[in-house]
Amino acid sequence: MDFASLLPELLKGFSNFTLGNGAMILAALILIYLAVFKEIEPVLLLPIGFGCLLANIPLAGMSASEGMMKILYEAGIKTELFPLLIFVGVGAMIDFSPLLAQPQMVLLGAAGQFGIFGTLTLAIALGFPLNQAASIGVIGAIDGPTSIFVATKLAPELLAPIAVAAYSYMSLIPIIQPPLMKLLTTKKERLIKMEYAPKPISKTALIFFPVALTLVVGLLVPEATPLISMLMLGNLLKTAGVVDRLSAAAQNEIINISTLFLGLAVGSTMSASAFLNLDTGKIMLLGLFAFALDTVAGLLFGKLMSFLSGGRINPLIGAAGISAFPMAGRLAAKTANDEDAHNFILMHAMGANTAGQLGSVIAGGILLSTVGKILGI
Amino acid sequence: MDFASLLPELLKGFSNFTLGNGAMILAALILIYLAVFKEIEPVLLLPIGFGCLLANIPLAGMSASEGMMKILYEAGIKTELFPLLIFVGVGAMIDFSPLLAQPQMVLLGAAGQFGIFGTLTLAIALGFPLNQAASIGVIGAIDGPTSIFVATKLAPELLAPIAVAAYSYMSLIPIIQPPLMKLLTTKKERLIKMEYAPKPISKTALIFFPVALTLVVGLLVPEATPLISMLMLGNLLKTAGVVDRLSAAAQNEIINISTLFLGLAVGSTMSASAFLNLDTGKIMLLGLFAFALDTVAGLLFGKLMSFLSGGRINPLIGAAGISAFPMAGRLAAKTANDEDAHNFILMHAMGANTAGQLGSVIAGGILLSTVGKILGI
Amino acid sequence: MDFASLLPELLKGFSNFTLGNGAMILAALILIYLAVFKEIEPVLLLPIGFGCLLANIPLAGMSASEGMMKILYEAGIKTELFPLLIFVGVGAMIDFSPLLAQPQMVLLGAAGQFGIFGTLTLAIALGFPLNQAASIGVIGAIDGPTSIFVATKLAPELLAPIAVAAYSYMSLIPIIQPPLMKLLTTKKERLIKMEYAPKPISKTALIFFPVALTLVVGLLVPEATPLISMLMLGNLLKTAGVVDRLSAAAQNEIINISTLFLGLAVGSTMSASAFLNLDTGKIMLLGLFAFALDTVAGLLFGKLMSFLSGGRINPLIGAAGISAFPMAGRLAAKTANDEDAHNFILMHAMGANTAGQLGSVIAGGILLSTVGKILGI
Amino acid sequence: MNALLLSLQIAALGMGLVFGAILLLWLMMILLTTLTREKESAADSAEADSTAQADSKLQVALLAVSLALAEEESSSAHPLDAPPTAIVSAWQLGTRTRQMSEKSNFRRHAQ
Amino acid sequence: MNALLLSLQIAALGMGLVFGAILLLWLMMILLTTLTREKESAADSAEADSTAQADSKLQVALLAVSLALAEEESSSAHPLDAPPTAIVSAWQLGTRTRQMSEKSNFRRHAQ
Amino acid sequence: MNALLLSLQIAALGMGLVFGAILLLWLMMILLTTLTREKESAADSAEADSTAQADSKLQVALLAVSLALAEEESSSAHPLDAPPTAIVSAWQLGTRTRQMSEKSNFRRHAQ
Ligand code: NA
Ligand code: NA
Ligand code: NA
Repeated sequence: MDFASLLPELLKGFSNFTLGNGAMILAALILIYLAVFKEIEPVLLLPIGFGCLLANIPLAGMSASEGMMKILYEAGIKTELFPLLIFVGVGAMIDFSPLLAQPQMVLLGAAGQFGIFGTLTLAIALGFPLNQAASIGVIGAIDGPTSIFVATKLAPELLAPIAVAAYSYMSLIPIIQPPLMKLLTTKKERLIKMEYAPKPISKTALIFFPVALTLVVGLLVPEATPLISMLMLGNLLKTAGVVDRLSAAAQNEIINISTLFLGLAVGSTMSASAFLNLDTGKIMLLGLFAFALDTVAGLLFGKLMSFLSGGRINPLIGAAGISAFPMAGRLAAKTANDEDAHNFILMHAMGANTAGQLGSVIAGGILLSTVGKILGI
Repeated sequence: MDFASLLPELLKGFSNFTLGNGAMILAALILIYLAVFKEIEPVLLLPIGFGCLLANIPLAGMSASEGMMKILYEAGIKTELFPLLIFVGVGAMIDFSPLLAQPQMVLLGAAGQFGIFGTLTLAIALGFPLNQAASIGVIGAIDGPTSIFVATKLAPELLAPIAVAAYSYMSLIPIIQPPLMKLLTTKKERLIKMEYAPKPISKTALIFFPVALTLVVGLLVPEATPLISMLMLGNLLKTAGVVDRLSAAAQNEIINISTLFLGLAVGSTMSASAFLNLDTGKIMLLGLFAFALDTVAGLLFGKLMSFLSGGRINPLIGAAGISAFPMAGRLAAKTANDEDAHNFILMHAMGANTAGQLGSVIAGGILLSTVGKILGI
Repeated sequence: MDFASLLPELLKGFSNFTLGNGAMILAALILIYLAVFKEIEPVLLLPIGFGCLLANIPLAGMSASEGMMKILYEAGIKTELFPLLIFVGVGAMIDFSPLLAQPQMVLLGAAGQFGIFGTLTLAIALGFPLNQAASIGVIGAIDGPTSIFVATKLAPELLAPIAVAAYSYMSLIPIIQPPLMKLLTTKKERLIKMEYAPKPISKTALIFFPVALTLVVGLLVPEATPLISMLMLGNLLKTAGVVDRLSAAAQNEIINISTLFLGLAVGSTMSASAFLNLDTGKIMLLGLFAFALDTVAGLLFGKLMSFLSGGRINPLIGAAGISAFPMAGRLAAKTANDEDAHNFILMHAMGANTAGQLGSVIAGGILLSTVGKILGI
Repeated sequence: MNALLLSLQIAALGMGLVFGAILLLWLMMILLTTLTREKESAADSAEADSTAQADSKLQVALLAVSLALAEEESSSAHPLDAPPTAIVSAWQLGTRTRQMSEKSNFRRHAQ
Repeated sequence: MNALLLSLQIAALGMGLVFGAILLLWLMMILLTTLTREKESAADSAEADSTAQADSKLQVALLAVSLALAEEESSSAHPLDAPPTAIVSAWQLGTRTRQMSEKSNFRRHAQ
Repeated sequence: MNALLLSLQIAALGMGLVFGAILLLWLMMILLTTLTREKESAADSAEADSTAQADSKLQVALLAVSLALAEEESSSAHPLDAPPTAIVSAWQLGTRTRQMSEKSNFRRHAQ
């Protein structure tokens, strides 16, 4: 054995350090900073940032074949387990009664998906191949697990920038949406008050809703079944009222552990070679475009509904149809309330917002189905 | 690419829907209904029903090779991890002091296993092959994890009907047992009061009991070791009193997550082809027979013990020896109390009931050992 | 089928029982006894003892290729997931502010690692091959997950005795250290009071510390990255203050479940053939030597620092640099307090103790790196 | 430009399908609420209706107040801070116990 | 009919083995309780015995009362609702702390 | 004896590297605390300093008292029994809510 050869070995960490590593570590630090000090989706961006840091320490091997991050990736991202388990927890936190009380709000959940397909088209125009363009488009679902699910199936190589874009912009909703709201609605429209005198929703309806929805969506869009069924399973655990243990597990240990591991595993794919290229920049811009287009489409559809209803619907709730549950719903209600301190449209906005959540998952499934068929996967 | 070919693609969910899918979805809805509205073992039947629903949505692929349900099945059912982890949690919830205070009660735990072997014989007579007959017989263990453990080893193709039968009938114990109790015991017998002046059970005994039991059962019936050892591990975590963290984890996150995933995975095996046949009906009937035979044997043995003790033992506690912990124990006590409002035999019944739990696991191991040897597995 | 052949089958548990099994079961009972009645690291020694029990029940097959214990071993030990996940939880429980307030204390964390390399040398002298000697040496890290991580990489065949030695002696710190403290320090030295007027540590420093440490250690010693990064991830989850859910998950379900499974899996490697040999005895003695040498080196370095600082440092805190967090820190403070009821050096001792934790991980990584290079792994 | 054309086709088809599926969902929701409302006993339905309306108005009013308060408070108010963590119930034990004392309970606790 | 005969043999053998194993368990339990009782100090054993008896009678009486109350109450009573969720203790920290201040404690808290 | 020589070399090299790495950590910590201290506003730094000193002295005093009390108490005292279990916060919901009402908060709650 050559003892002297140990010395270069000792500096291997530094000698293998590339400029790319440095840039990515800087990116990781920025993500961690935003997560901790700006509270931008910290539960996801903090683990993503930390995972990115680890992926760029030379020779640490955590993203290599037997590294911990790679193991988490294989166990939970490649199998899609983590986003689906997160959905079980999210489902157990959603209350669908505002939507069931005003079923017509569900239409806004469709309008808020234009961003997906518009962004897909733009991405194609920018030269992305179809599988990547569709994955970029699904940022417009404005729903983390849906974006991750679809991107993993169609273009896993873009998973990291897509996840980062989806979660970052979701946190920036309060900055992205208000200018568009002001631009596209008149003050008079924003002042519209909506009565909330809903049909009483029975417990039975709330229990059967997740089951019926799983069936309907599953038969219409089989590709959406994993996402919608896990969301609805979580919801059923809550509404059933007889399995509090399982509901609590879904809302706590299952979602917390999955979220931590998902973030680390996504972050660990952020190697310099995969992330530091023009595409990442394009994806960030396209993601922003998707958010804006969703909002615009939602607002315009809200205006249409307002017009058709004879001015009884406040078009602001259209902006809540983009998903980004429950943020967008609250923001729409707050914007109306800012305009008139006696205007409360929270229940309507939350109805549109939960509809947006459903619409996002359905659109994700349709995208998978259509693009999968074309690409022959 | 042939864009027109997309349209049939869109209806694929419906065009692949079979009558069998419809029937199984109906079965799933019935299971969910019973779980939620009749509270029949909801923590298991709700996930099983939901898993069944998912397995019968055409092309959803959740039970297919890379589907989430298949992944859960491979990870937790095929490896037997889920029933064993559930046993860790159950063990941490069992109190063996009534049994240790009255060790003779353990005999009732043996008597309550006649149903296993009687049902095996009947199943053979009805034409089932030995591996399936034994799996059906183990419904008579009247203990979910034991039934699932044995069925997975001997006849995984029958797992779903066996699990459904085991858990459904367990919830129906208050309907199945009372008529047999009335039929087989005289009023005079049911009025027998039993003194409860037990030997004091030291903490030390409670701590060594799970260890000693694991050793004794493990040496006598090696095939029962996984089940009995995990049950006893849970119990040791509780009685030790020095690892509250682990005991809490066993009673909460470990059992909750395993139960949810076990139910989903079992339900996801309920495809029409595997479930919709005469055998399923036979299994349901044989399961009921197993429950009845266990109860009858337990009561008759109780009467024998009553006779031998000179009328100092209430034969009703024999019905608690079937396992179905802790339901059967409570039911026996309640039946005696209904007969005479001053008759309290709960501690004796719980002694017999925990004995039944042990007897069930032992009988399951003996069944595996005997049948495994004959079949050469 | 030959029915008579069933009878020998029935006694197979006993007929396959070897003297070695008996001895190992006795060892398992001793471990369980120490864990439960002497409270020696019960969260680890109880599962280890129980796992050892199971591994020595003949034909139970729990450590065999499809047995539960083997599955846990493959899932969490071979992949190193369990020790790393435990470190996430430990990190979330460590407070680095005493160390940041007195950065010079970090030197004691280096001195407390002499035991690792001294023991390695002694193990070589006793005839152990290098990979085993290094694994035995790492008992001197006096940190469970680090020992398990390194031993699994270099000499998995010695995992069980190394883990047992590491955890047992860690619990015996209050017996091992005081005589050495008395021996190596004068009463005058033990009476030294240390003022605690630290620089104020900002939240920002506490948040950036785990990130900066991961980077520095990761670049210097890539092999230490998995351990140090998971420890620091846990710490970051806590100090960030914006991801309480994840921090709680790390401190509860993640660490509890990993600890239980780690213990069982380590215990299940304790077969008679692997454990009952002279090497095990040597390892136990070498482990004790490692603990003593660490303590001696720490105390001597403490005396040096005391001398260099002009008697303003109490050398007792050197004994806290061995790691064994947080036990050794408390013990040093208590020893000083026993000598003079008005002498409080807890904050200084905890600073040295957290430094020892860091030093142990770094030394473990350096060991892996150096020995791995020499052995060509 | 073929790819762009294809993508426009996908967009049109996709949004059409999304709206189609959502319309079916709308239908399903109407069916579901109608069917389950009819299941509520006819006797107290009128009463229930008005109660529910009152309830929902109350709910809105409460929401309004809380929103307003949140607005006036310092920016660190988290009006919806606590997630609805379900309390862990009796589970196996409890369920079977209940099952024993009541044979045919419809649904007991308002979850 | 060969299979049926075999199954009857299995049943006979199986139940015989179950009873055999259970009898051994009985023996083990008697041994265990006897041995551990002898370990209790002889001094207070008489006292302990009577206390324990009184305790267990009290326990039965309490159970009886609770059962009776549960009976009289509406059917929604869950006398055993709360599962015995262990409170999370100090674990690593706590244990080592204790270890430090007491070197040979037998068992401290009645769990 | 070649192996022993090698092991001595490993020991020397290893401890050297450990000390080297630890020295770099020391440097990093000094840098970190210096940099982050400078970031604190200069205005209240003097005040903060003395407060912090008072605080830390108070902390030491409190620790001393608790240690002393623990000493005098029976050996079963666990002064540090409860692990610092974080309370589960609002998470996703809460964060987004806050994000909405305050656009640029630095850090709100002292964790
Ligand atoms: Na959307
Ligand atoms: Na049974
Ligand atoms: Na150390």
